[in-house]
Amino acid sequence: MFYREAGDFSTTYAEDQQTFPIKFDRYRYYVVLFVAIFVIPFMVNDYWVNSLFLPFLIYAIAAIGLNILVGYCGQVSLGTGGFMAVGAYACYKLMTAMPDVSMFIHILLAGVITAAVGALFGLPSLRIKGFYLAVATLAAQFFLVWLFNRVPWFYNYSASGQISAPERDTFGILITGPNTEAWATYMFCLIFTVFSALVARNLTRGSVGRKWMAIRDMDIAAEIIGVNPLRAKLTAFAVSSFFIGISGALFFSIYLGAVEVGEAFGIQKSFLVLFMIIIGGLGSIFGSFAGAAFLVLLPVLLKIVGVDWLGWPTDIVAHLQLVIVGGLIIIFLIAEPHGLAQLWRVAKEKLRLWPFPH
Amino acid sequence: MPEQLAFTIEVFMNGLMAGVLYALVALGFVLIYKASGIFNYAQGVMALFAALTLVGIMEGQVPFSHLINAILGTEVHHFGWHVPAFLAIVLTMVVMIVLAYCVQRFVFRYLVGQEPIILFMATIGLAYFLEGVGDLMWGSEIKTLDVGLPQGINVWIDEFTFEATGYGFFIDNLDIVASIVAAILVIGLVMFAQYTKQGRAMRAVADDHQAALSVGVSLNFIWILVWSLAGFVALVAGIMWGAKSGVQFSLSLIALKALPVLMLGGFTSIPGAIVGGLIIGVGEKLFEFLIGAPFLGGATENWFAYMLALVFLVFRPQGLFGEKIIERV
Amino acid sequence: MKYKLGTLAVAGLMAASPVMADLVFPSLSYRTGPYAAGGIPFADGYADYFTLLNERDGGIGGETIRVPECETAYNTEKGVECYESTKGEGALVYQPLSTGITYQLIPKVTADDISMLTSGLGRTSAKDGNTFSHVFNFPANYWDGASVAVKHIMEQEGGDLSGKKIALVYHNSAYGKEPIRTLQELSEKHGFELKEVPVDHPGQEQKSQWLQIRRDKPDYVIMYGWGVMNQVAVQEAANIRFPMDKFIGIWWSGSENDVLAAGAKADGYKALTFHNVGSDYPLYDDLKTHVVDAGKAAGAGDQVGSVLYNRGIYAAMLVAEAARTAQEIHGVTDISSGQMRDGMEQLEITEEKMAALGLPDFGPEFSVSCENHGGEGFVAVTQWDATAKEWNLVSDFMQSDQDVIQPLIDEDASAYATENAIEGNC
Amino acid sequence: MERDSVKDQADSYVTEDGRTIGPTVMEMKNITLRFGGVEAIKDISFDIREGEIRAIIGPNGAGKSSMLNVISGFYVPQEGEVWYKGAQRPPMKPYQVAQQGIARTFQNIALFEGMSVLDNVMTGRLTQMKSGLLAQSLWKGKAEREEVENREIAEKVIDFLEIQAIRKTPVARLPYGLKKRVELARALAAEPTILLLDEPMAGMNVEEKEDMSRFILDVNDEFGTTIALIEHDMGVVMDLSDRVVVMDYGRKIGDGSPHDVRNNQEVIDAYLGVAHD
Repeated sequence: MFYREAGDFSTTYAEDQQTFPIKFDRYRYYVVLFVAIFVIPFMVNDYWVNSLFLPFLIYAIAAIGLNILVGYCGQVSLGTGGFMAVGAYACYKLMTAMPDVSMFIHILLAGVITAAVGALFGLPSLRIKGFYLAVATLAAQFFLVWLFNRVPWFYNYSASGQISAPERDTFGILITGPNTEAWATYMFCLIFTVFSALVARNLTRGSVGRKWMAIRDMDIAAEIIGVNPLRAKLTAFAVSSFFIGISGALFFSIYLGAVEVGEAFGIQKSFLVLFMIIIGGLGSIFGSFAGAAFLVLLPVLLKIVGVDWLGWPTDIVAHLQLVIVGGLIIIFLIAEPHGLAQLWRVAKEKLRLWPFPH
Repeated sequence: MPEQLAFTIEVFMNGLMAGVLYALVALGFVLIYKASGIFNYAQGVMALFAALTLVGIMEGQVPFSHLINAILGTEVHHFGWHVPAFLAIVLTMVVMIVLAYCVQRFVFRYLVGQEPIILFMATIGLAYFLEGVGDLMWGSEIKTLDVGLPQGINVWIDEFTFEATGYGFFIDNLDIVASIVAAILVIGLVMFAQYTKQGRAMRAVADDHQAALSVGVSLNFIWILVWSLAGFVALVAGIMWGAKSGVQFSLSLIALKALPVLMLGGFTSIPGAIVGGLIIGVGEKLFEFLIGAPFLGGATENWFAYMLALVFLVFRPQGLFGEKIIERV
Repeated sequence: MKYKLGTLAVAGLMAASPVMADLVFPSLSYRTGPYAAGGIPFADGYADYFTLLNERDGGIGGETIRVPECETAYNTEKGVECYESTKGEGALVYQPLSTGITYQLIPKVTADDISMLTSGLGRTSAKDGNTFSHVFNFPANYWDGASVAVKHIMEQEGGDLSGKKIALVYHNSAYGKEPIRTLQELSEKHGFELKEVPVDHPGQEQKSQWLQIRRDKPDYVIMYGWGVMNQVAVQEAANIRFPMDKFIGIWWSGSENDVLAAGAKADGYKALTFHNVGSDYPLYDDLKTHVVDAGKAAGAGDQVGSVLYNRGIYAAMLVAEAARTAQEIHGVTDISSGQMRDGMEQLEITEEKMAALGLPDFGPEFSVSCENHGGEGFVAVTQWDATAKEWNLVSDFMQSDQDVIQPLIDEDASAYATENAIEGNC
Repeated sequence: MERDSVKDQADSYVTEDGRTIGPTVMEMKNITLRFGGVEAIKDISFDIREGEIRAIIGPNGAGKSSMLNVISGFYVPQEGEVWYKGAQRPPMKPYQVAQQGIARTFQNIALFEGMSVLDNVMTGRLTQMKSGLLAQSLWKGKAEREEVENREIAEKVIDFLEIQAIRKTPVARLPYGLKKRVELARALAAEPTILLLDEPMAGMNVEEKEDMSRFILDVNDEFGTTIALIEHDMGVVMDLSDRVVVMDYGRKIGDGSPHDVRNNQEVIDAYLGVAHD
C-alpha cells in the first residue's frame, strides 16, 4: 500500500476542489517543487540546463498550451510552430525596442500578442472540425513562417533574417545572451513553467475548463446547455496560444539565443508538440510534462547510451533512436492508448491496492 | 496570342500536372482512411521507404550493410548484381506487402476500435520507426533513381504550340508520364473496387465495419489489402518524385503537399483527391504567377495551398464531394 | 569501421572519461535528416584528416587528436545539445556546417572562449574580427561567392554586364537570403538586372520558379541552394533547357549529389568553390594507406575525393594548421582553447605550406589577422563533367569585389556590435 | 377542447386533478418548420403555463423532437413566433435560449463522456458562472467563491436525485439508467424556468421508469419547475402531465387535459393507426 487515499476526507467543497485532493499527491507535488527550486539550481551546469532542463521546461509549456486546445477543447491544431514563432518574434521586437523593461514583462506580453493572433486563426474552428481543422491550422503555420521570413521589419532588417537575442536581465540578473548563469536561466524558465501549469490547472478545473470540455465532448449539447461555442473556442485558442507564445519567446530568447523562423518554428515543431501531448495524454497537465519529457529527454538519453557509453557511430545511433522512439510509441499505445498520464493513473491504482490484486 | 495569356495558360497546364502528382500522394491517405479510419501520418515515409527499397534492390545493395559492417567488422556493401527496373518494382511491392502485413499484425490488430486520434498516433510511431529502419537498411545518403522515365521538356508540344500560337508551351515529360500513370492507377483502383471480390469487400468495409463483418468479410485481410495498396501508391509516388530529386529523406516531406488536397477533397473520396489535387496544383501555381511572385516576393505556394483549402472549407465545411452536414441532437 | 560494436563500446567507455592531454576538435555532423547527403561526406573528410594525422604523425606536435562526433541532424536544438555536451571535454574549435547552428553558437563560443570556424557559411560579417572575436570564416564567405559569381559572368560576357539579366534562385531562409544585398549592390555597380526567385524549404516542387525563369529568360542563373533543392533545380533547369554553363551554384550547390540525379543533362553546370576538387594529391595516397586501407575511415569510407569530402579535409587542414600555429606561438603542445584562438587568428596558409602537407594548390593563399577573420575572399569556379562524372576547376582563384563587400560587412558587424554592446577586441 | 385553448390568457388555471397552475410562460404561435421540402411542423400553436407539466405526445415522426428543438432554439422555424415571459423571442442561438432559463435533456443521452458526474452536473451551472478568465486563472476572489457556491447548488441536485455515490465517477462508465438521471441532474442544476425532457424514460425498465416519474413529479413539486416533456409511454404521460399536446405528421391534433385527449377521436385514430386520407 504505497499509495493511500483512505483517511483523506474533505470537509469543505473548497478543499475537495483543490488541485491535489489526495494528501499523498499533494506532498509529492511539494517535494518535486522543493527539489526543482531548492536543489536542482545548485547542482546544474551548462550542459544539464541547456541540453535537458531548458528544452524540457519550455516544451512543457508549449505542450500545456496545446493540450488546452486539443486535449481540453477538442480542437486539433497543427499551428503550434507558427504560434511559437509569433511569441519569439514578438519577444524579439519588444526586447530590442524596450531594452530596459524586465524580461518577465516581455515574455508575458509576447504571450498576450500570440493569444490575439491565435484567436484570429481560431475563427475558422467555428465552421471546420476534426482533422479538417488540423489541416486548416497548417495555413496559419505556413503563412506565419512565410510572413516572418518575408517582412524585414520583424527581424530588424538584419542581413540574413536571423534574429539573435541581445543580452537582457531581470532584477539585475542576466537571463539572455551568452554570459548567463545556468541556474538563472533555469529558474527563469521554471517560474514560467510552474506558472503555466498552475494557471492551466486553475482554468481547467473551473467553469472555463468545463465549457471547453463540454465543447470537446459534444459541441451541440454544450451549446444547448448554454455554452457559447464561439467564445469557448476562441478563449481556448487564445489561452492556448498565450502559453505557446510564452514558450516560443523563451525558446528563442533563453534557450537558443538565435533562431531562424523556418528552421526553428517549422511544421516539424507543430508535429513534435502534438506528438508530445498525444503520447503524454490528452486532457492532462501531467501528460503534457510526461510527453515533453519523453520526446525531449529520451533521444538525449539514447544518444548518451549509444554514443558516449557504447561508442557506436553517431549515425547508427541516430537511426536506432528513431526506431526505438517509434517502437516505444507503438508499444505504449498498445499497452495504454490514452497516453503516459493514463499509464500513470493505472499504476497509481495498482499501487493503491498493492499487494492485493483487487 | 498575348504573352500574358500564353504564360497564364502555361502555368495553368503545369499546375494541373503538379496537381496530379499531389493527388497521387493524397490517394494513399484516402485509401487507408476510407477503409479503416486511420489518418496515416506515415504515408510520406512509406513513399521514401518504398523508393529506398527500390533503389537498393536495383543496385544490389546489401540491406543493413552499415550496421552489419559495424557489428561484424565486415566490408559488405553490394551483392554485385543489378536488378532490372521492372523486376525490382515487383520485388519492392513484395516488400511493401510484407510491411503491410507486419503493420496490421503487430500494430493495428491490437488497436481495433480505438479512437481516431490514437490510431493517428500509432502511425506517428510507425513513421519514426520506418524512417529509422529505412535509413539503417539502405543508408541515408542520396541515391539516384533511374527506372527509365523520360524527363525534360516535351519537344513536340513545345514546337506544336509555338507554330500555333507563337509561344512554345512547356510541359515536362515526367509530368505527362505521371498523369498517365495516375490515371491508370485510379482506373485500376476503381475497377478493382468495382469488379473484384476483394474490391467489393473493401468497399463494404469502408461503408460499415459491422455489416461487413456480419456477411463474412475478414477485416484483417481487408486492412492488409488497403495497406498494401497504399504501399503501392506510395511506391508509385516515390518513383515519380524520386526520379526528379533523387531518393533521400526529403521525399518523406511530400506528404505535406497532400494535406491541403485532402482537406479540399475530403479524406474519404478518391475523386475528391484527384479534383482536389488539380485545384490545389492550379491554384497555387496561378497565385504564385499572378500575385505571389510579382507582388509578395514569391515562395507563396506552400501557404497559399492551405489558405485556399481553408477558405474553401469555411464556405463548404463538408469539402468538395461531401454531403451537406445536417447537425442533429 | 572495422571494429566490432562490442570492442568499440569498451573503447567508448574509456574515452568517456576526458583525457585532457588530447587536442579535441568536436565534429557537429549530420548523417541523418534532410541534409544528410551533404553532411556525411563533409564529416567523413573532417574525421579522416585527423585520423590520418594521428596514424601517420602521431597527432599535431605530438599531441593526439580526438574528434568526438555529435549528430545534429542539421537541427539547431540538437546543435545546442551537441555543443554543451562536447565543450566540457576541452573542445578547441567547432565546425557546425550549419548556418542556423552557427548563429546560435556565435555568442556562446565567445563567452566560453572557444573558436568556431565556418568556412564558406554562417554569418558573413563574422569576417570582422574586431566584433566577432572567436568566429572565423576564412577563406571565403557567402558574399565573396556572390561577387565572384558575378565576376565570372563578367569574364564570360567580355567585361560588360549592362542590360544583362541575372536571376538568383535561393533557398528561402537566412542562408539563401545572404547574397541578396551584395548582388543588389553589384547590380547597381555593373548595371545588370537582378531577379530574385525564392524557393521554399524543402524545394521539391520548383515548377513555378523555373517556368518563371523560362519566361524571363535571364542570361545567367545564380543559385544558393542546399539539400534536395539543388537536385531539383538542376533537373528543372535541364528540363527547360536552360544552358547549364550559364547556371552557377554557390559551393553548397556544387557537389556530386546535386548533379548526379539529373544525369547527362547536368553536363556543364558550374559551381563555386574555395578549395580544389578531385583526389589527385599526395595526401590522398597517405589517406589511402593509413586510413582507408587500414579500415579506419569514418562512415562507410566511400566518399573519398568527393567535393564535400574535400571540403571536410580542407576544413580539418585549416584547423590542424591553426593548432600548429598556436603551438608555435605559445610554445606548448597541449594548447588551451584560448591559445587555439590565437593560432586561428595568426594562421597563414601559403602554397609552400599546402604543398608540404601533400595538398599542393588545394586552396587559395590567405592570412588571418585580428581585424580580418575571413581571409582575402578568393573563390574559383568548377564545372561538372557528366561523362567523366567529375568536377573540374575551370578558373583561377579570383578575389571578390572587396570595395562592395567590405562596407556591407562593416555595416552589419557594427549593427551587431551596437546591439550587443561589443567594444571591439583589436 | 376549446376550454383551454392557447388564446386563454387567464392568470391561473385549475387542472382536473385540482392543481392550480400559473399564467402562460411560453407560447408557440403558428410554428412551421421545414427541412428542404419536408414540413416537419405545420402551423402549430400551444402554450406552456408556469408550474405545469406539459406533455407532447404523438407517434414516431410526428415532429415532437423537432418541436422541442424549436423551443430550445436549435432549429429556427420558417414561420411563426415564440413568446416567452410575455415578449416575443427574437431569433437567438441555442446558448442564449439556455441563458434565458430553458434547460433540457436529450432523447439519445448527450452527456459529456470525458467528464465526471459532478463536472457534468456543474456544466448545468455554467450559465450562472460569470467570473472572468483572469480571476479563474488565479483561482482567487470571485472565481473561487463562485465555484463553491455553485458546487453547493450542484450538490443539492445530486442529493435530490440520489446520485451522491457516483459523484466522481466518469460518466462513460455509468449504466444507461443512471446516465439518464445524471442528464436530468445537469438540466436541473441550471435551476431552469422551463425544463424540457425529451423522452426521459426511453429504454428504461418498469422500475427505472417509476423512479424517473417520481423524480419528475418531485422536481415539479419541490422546485416548482415548469416541465415540458415528450414521452412515448401513454400511461406515464397520463399520470404525470397536467396538459397534453398531441402531434401527428407535424400537425397538432389535440390539446388539453389527459382525460380530454384520451377521449379525442383523432388522437385515438392516430395511435391506432387509422389511415389518413
